[in-house]
Amino acid sequence: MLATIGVERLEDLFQDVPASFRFPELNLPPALTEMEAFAEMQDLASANESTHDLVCFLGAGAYHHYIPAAVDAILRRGEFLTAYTPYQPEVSQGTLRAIFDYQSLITSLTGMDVSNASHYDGATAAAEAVSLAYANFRGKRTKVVLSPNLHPHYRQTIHTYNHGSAIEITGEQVDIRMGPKALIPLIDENTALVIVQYPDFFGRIYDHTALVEAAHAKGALVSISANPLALGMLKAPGEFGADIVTGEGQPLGIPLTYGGPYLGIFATRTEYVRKMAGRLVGETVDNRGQKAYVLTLTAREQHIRREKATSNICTNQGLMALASAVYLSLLGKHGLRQVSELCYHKAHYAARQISQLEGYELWNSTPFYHEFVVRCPLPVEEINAYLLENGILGGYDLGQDYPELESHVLLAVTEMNSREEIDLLVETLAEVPHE
Amino acid sequence: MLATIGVERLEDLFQDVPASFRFPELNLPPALTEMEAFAEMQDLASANESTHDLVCFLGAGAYHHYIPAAVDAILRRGEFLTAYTPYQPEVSQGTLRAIFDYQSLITSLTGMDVSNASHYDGATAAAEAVSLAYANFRGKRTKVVLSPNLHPHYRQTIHTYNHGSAIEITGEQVDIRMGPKALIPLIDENTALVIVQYPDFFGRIYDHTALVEAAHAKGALVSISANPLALGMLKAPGEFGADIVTGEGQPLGIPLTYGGPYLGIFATRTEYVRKMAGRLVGETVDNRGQKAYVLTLTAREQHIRREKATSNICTNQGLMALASAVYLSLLGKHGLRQVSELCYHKAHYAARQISQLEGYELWNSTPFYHEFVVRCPLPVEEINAYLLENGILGGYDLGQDYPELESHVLLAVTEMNSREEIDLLVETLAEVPHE
Amino acid sequence: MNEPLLCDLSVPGRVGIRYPAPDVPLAELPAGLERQNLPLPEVYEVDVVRHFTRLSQLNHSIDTGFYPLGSCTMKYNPKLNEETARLPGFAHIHPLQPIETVQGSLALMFELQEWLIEIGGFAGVTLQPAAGAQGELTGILIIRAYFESRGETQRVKILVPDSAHGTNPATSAMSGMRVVELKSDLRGNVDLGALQAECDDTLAGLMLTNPNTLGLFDENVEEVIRLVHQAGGLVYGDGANMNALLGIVRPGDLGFDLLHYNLHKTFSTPHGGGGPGSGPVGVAAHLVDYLPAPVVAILEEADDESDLPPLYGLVTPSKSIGRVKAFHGHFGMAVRAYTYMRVHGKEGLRMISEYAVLNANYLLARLRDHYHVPFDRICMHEFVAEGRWPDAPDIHALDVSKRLMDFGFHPPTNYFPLIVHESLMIEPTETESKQVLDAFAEAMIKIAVEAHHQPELLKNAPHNTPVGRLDEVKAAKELVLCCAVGSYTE
Amino acid sequence: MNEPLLCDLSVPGRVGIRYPAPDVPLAELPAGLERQNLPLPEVYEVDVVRHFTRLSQLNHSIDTGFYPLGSCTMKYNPKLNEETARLPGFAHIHPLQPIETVQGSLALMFELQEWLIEIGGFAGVTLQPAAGAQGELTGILIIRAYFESRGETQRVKILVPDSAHGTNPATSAMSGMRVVELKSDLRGNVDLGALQAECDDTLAGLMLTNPNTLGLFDENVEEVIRLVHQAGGLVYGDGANMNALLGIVRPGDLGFDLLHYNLHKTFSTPHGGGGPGSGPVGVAAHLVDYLPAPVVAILEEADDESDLPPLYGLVTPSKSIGRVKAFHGHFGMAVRAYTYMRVHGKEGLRMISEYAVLNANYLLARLRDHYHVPFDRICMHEFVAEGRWPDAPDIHALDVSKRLMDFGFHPPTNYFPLIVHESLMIEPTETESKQVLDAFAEAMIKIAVEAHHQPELLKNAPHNTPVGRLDEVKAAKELVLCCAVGSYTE
Ligand SMILES: Cc1ncc(COP(=O)(O)O)c(C=O)c1O
Ligand SMILES: Cc1ncc(COP(=O)(O)O)c(C=O)c1O
Repeated sequence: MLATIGVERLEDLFQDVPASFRFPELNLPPALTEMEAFAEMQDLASANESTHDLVCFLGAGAYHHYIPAAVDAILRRGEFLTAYTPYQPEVSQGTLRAIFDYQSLITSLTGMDVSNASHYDGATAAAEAVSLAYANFRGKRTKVVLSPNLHPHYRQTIHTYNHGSAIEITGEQVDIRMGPKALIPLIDENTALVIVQYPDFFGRIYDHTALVEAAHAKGALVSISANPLALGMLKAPGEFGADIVTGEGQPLGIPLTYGGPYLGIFATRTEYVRKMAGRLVGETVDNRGQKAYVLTLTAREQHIRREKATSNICTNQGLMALASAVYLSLLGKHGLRQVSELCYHKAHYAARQISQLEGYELWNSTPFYHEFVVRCPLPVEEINAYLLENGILGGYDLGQDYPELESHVLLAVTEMNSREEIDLLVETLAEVPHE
Repeated sequence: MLATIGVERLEDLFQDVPASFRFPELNLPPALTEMEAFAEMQDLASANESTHDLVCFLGAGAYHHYIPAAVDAILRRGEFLTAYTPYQPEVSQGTLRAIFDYQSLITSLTGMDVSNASHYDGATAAAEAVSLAYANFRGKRTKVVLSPNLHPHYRQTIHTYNHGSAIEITGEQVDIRMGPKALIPLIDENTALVIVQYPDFFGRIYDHTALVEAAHAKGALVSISANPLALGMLKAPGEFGADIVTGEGQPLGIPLTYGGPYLGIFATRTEYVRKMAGRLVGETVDNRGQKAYVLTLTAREQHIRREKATSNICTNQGLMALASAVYLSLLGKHGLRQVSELCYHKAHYAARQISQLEGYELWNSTPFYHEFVVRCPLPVEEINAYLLENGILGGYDLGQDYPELESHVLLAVTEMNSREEIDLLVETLAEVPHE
Repeated sequence: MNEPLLCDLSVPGRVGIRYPAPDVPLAELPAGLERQNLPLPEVYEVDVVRHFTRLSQLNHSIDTGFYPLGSCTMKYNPKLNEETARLPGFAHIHPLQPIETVQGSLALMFELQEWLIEIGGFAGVTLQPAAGAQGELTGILIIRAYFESRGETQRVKILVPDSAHGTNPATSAMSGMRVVELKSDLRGNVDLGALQAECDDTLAGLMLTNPNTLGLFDENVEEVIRLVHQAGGLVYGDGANMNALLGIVRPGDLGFDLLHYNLHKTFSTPHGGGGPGSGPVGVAAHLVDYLPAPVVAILEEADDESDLPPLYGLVTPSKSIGRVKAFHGHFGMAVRAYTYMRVHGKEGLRMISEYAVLNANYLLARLRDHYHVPFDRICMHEFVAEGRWPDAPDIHALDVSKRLMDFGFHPPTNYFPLIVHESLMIEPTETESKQVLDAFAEAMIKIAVEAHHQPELLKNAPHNTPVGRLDEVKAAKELVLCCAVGSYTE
Repeated sequence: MNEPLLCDLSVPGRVGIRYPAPDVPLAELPAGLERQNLPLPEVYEVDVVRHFTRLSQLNHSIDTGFYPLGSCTMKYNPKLNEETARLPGFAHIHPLQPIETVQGSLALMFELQEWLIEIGGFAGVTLQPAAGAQGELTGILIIRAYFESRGETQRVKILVPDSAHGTNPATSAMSGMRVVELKSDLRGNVDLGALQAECDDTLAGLMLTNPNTLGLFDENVEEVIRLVHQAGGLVYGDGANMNALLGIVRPGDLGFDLLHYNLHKTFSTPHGGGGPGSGPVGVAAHLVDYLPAPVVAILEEADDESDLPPLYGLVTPSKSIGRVKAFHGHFGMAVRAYTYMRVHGKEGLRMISEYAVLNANYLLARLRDHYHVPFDRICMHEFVAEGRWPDAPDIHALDVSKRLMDFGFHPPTNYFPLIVHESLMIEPTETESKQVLDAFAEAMIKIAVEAHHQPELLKNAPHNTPVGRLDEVKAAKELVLCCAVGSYTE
């Protein structure tokens, strides 16, 4: 090969690299063989305690659900796993149709008109909603009303994305005990977007119709960050009149994997599709008269539009979107409702039992989905440490993000938690030493 | 659908079933959902201690080897996993070509002319060798000389298969300390087949040339049951002049799985191919002029020949043959040799170290491969119990099958055993309480 | 379809996986026994993965389409089973581990035995046989041992109906028994007269497939069994067709003395392109002692007081025929089958058979007017039609089969039962939806029309497959059974 | 290619998986908030598995063939990585678990940070960004925060060479910076004159891809960086092309202030049909405090005496720009990339780049006489040819691409770099063998001949793919972006 190229040694190919820095000695360990590497990775993995080992009541944006075996069987298929973004539709109909299926499923689930092919995660999807709204008003509206009840990570991400921009964020100062209506007074003619979460970060479910009406009355858009699994039993955000629905798709068949890769859901109304970030698959025909699918409206995207693109997003979460499409297909109309209700009933059972314990009090006073807040008699850290000793992964310590919620824990219950597990949690909570 | 059929109720379809026994109440538990079943199976599985948890020195016909990740990635492909035997070649070229690859690999490895598409396991493959030989002499030779150094399970299977038939089995009375030459005096003009193992059950490796010559001088055939992984560094049985090579293919990329499914290897000379049991794939062309593959010489098989078939075998070990083909392709010429030698060197290191321990003595005095016999100062059961307490899966207690080898253990060492593990074994053996 | 063979991909020096250097002192290699030449491929991991991935795409499979291959029960194989079988606690245990370390496996095997006992109406089960045919062999060996122990060594005759699968006569012959073929009557049942004629004191047994390979439940099954028993013989059931009978009738209740199950048919373990299977054998009480070794048993009962589970172990029945293979059977298949049974449970098992039979009858009803069905009555889980028409003399069943491939369907079974000419043996299984059945029926009907009006479409079929019809004579005559020797090394 | 959509497969009443009934008392459903209509598919598991299995077969993928898509580094993705990422200890841990319970994960992330620091010559790394583009965003936000903290808020200009990937200008614009395009000189380097002209005190930085998207290592890279630094700006590296530089040169040594890696390119994590990716960012010492939160750090050093390992934890850098997403980045991709690095090690990493560059130059050498290569010098891991000939005026790069499909190859990248007309951006990667490269070269050469003599073969290509060329205008005009509402429920 070197002869064909016309050089003598491999090193000759690197003449353009400044000689003084060429071929640095890397201070790295030597190669392992496959069997050695596998053994090392097994050791690392078993240095973790997984949700297979622990009884999990931790949620706060990532949830422990059952993943049907068929999901991974599809994800492992090399044809899906090792393909690139389907730029060449003639040899990518598999991915394209799967995305089209995904788009169809997400629009159905959210009650919206269109869904993109995915965003990175729930946080960045929420942040992209701001960009859409800002672009929609061509920068003429600069205010975003952000509910304090949106996941703290999502809010932080929105702040990061918009730091130093013209956008001014307000709303987080509102009393968290209030529902979405508390945001209404903040919406004005300069408001581009209102962002709420459904169920909110504390698990509470509110009807957002009035909020949407109020926002629309001022000409503002509303984006709802929803848990897609909750939508199996709860009114679709589309029914509230939301303009944008975002969400974290992890509950739909995606393993916890210490936080990622997950799936950013992004759906909106037809009128905003050209302002939307991310890929979109559309239906068309080929030159043989067959139905076929292709990336469309690419003129929004960075590879065509460059600095005028709606977003810089390129690689997104294709395989995770596929996972959720397989998951939603398997569960379907009945299964999703069933799982959604299982979470609901079990969470309510747990909440009821815990609220009867001395020293523990249910903070939520309004309807909630599968997460709820409990005021504890001790710092959450201490309680969680005791739970962990007993093989239980306790809830999220809300004091980290909300000073007013010190000693409040956010507990999540899913279909994975049997009644025995819930009872164990309750008993163990009752036993926490009050020293 | 019932209307199309013309019955009213589903039960009407079962009128031919005697009413008194129809629709019995089965005394079985109710259905579990997928998530419940998975949890139950996880519980069962974790009630076992696996070779991931224990340091394994147990062999005796099934070995703990590294399985490259690519093997299972191929085996999981639904197109291989959920196809039937390739009776319809036009829609089965995947399986057919993979088997052809397998046949090619096995003939290369064994040094034979042809390989079938697989047999159930090492034991039944050895038993089928008897049938081949018997058929070859049209029942005119009735004696089989069976080395006592063949795996006890294989010998038992041969006995089971031939119980009550005209075949008379001899040879097992020979002193196990002797090599294959001890069998030569037993071979006569009535001998159809001589069966030996290579490396033998005690791990010993012998040159079988003289035995084969002696057998051939009497007109008898010789079948060698070989460990295919050992053939990575050892002379191929074909080079000894063997007429049949059988073997257990498990070491070639097949997980231990508590004993099965494994892979029966069966290879022979061209002249015996029509007497051979099992499926065979041959090369041909299709009506478009393409090279193509098809099951051939089916006139030997039960579905054509019925009671005159060479064997009753139908379903064999297709997927396991595929596993071994992927394994052999990945390792190839260099890798197989390397693994084979790793086992050899590590076993010899272990044997040397153990033989220096007080009370332990190496029984093998001739060359051995990756297994060896150690005389122990205590009953093997006691030693193994102590090893197990220390996380080590000890060797096979030979006293079970060979009374003369009471307190003798058969230890296997593979590439999976690091020097530290071997040293741990040696130290632990040294410590076994001699109460 | 230009995927080369592995041997053509090989390039000296390549390797698909690396191994560590020895961490121990090297031992001397055995003089004179060292291998000089190892002609294996030299390829990279990517070559191997691409090769086999591409090959896989040349297959029809259940995962890609309908597979109504009669007698093979090509039902969908749930993905859950593949996960449970791969749990490290199942996949990575050695068959000779001390029983204390494998109680999970033994418990599973014990439970599976119990399920099969209950489903079949038997008293004992062995999980050892590797496949249906080996189950048959086990059964015949048990029959022989039974008569031997009773001193009735003259009983060497095994009756096999002419509709039987090839393994039945092959097995009997292999076990040194004398095979006598029994003809079927006009309704597809065993011909009682012919049976009676063979009922003498040399009779060892009858191998009966019920429902038989025509998909018909023998209307005289009780009488058939009575006759055999009366003559002192035993009745062996070929349980390949158990998919019709789960929760419908227990063969043991009907009087079957023993029967093999095919876990790879009835209980959804995947066929793997030709195995591995698993062929457990169930036996009535009088045969339990003859089961091959080992069988899983409870060695120490559970102790509820101290909350101790039972201790399971491996035992050898007192008059065991011995081993039929190494170790304890296809445990990996047992895991899959057990998972499947747990997911279906008592009610689910019956539904499996009900829907299997419903689907077959539905297809039969849809095809009856287009294909001749020689034994046309309510069928069980499958039925046999003929792929020939008096007014389309050139067309054979095989042509229909090949043409079906063009519609994306796997053909029915063609080579048996031999008693039907040009047979198309169709078994839809319960996992197919009405949509699929309808699409298949429509293709079949279209083909029946084509057979009359465009016969060349069938004769030249398939058209849309990776390869066309093969020259099978050339394959058998020229016998190329592997890559040329040395082809891996240039 | 008649695979229906999911919505067309739906039949009321079906379900692909069952769930247990509640084992707790039912709670009242929330009044007025209950869902009335859930229009999702109703199908069986077999339908789902078949649907997606069949769909998968319509894809070209690395596992089925050569994929020389320039700038995407479509190298083979070792199967080992898929196994390690699925180990329950990695796949089933919650991102918010107490750090004591996830020391394995944190150790892995810490080590991966260290490897990336060493490979790139940086002082710190964040694993948080989800993909390359988000890495860029992170980088630009860091640059802005850096200048902000120094009071240099007037620095809002980001220079982007005209050869840059679209994400570079898009990112800069998205972060509210002013994008100025820099032209390339005749050898494909940054035009030093043009650069100098922009070096003023509004300069925030330069986004430089090196090797650039022509596959060329900028011959003046040190001077380019010197100029930017001298003007007070920072140099951001788009590390999408790091596959050329592992062990060859460390961007940090050259003076890059920060750079993103694409684990899904350089470090073999699979592309998944469009993600997930992972875009860690490495930064020089002066930018470490600005990294997004959290970063993995050692909270308590290892204690060798008592044989205690270090305690790893998550920390927020002092001047952190904040979070760029929820939780800690794409940990699953980190596992795969780390596995890959461990398997390659120090020597192996350099070999990756050497072979990637060798393969690209070999292909370049083989194609040079048949395709015009506008910047023809020794390339790095990829090169750009033109898919046009003066004497074949109707042929475009896209025609060459489509025709390549007929030979079983994925086409090169077409849509960029924009500075080459009709660009064919070819990146073979190091995992392809000479055989594959030769077969590809021969197909390319054949197509070049066809372009002149049978242009219609190219214009009408592809011929052998599941679908032919698509009507993209119709797709954009009629905008059918999902199944019709309610199509899941008849
Ligand atoms: C009726 C019948 N009996 C026996 C067998 C043999 O079973 P196996 O292939 O598992 O050996 C089959 C297999 O097709 C069959 O259909
Ligand atoms: C040069 C270059 N920069 C940036 C990117 C964007 O990376 P990602 O797709 O991971 O967001 C790409 C991806 O193709 C690229 O090629």
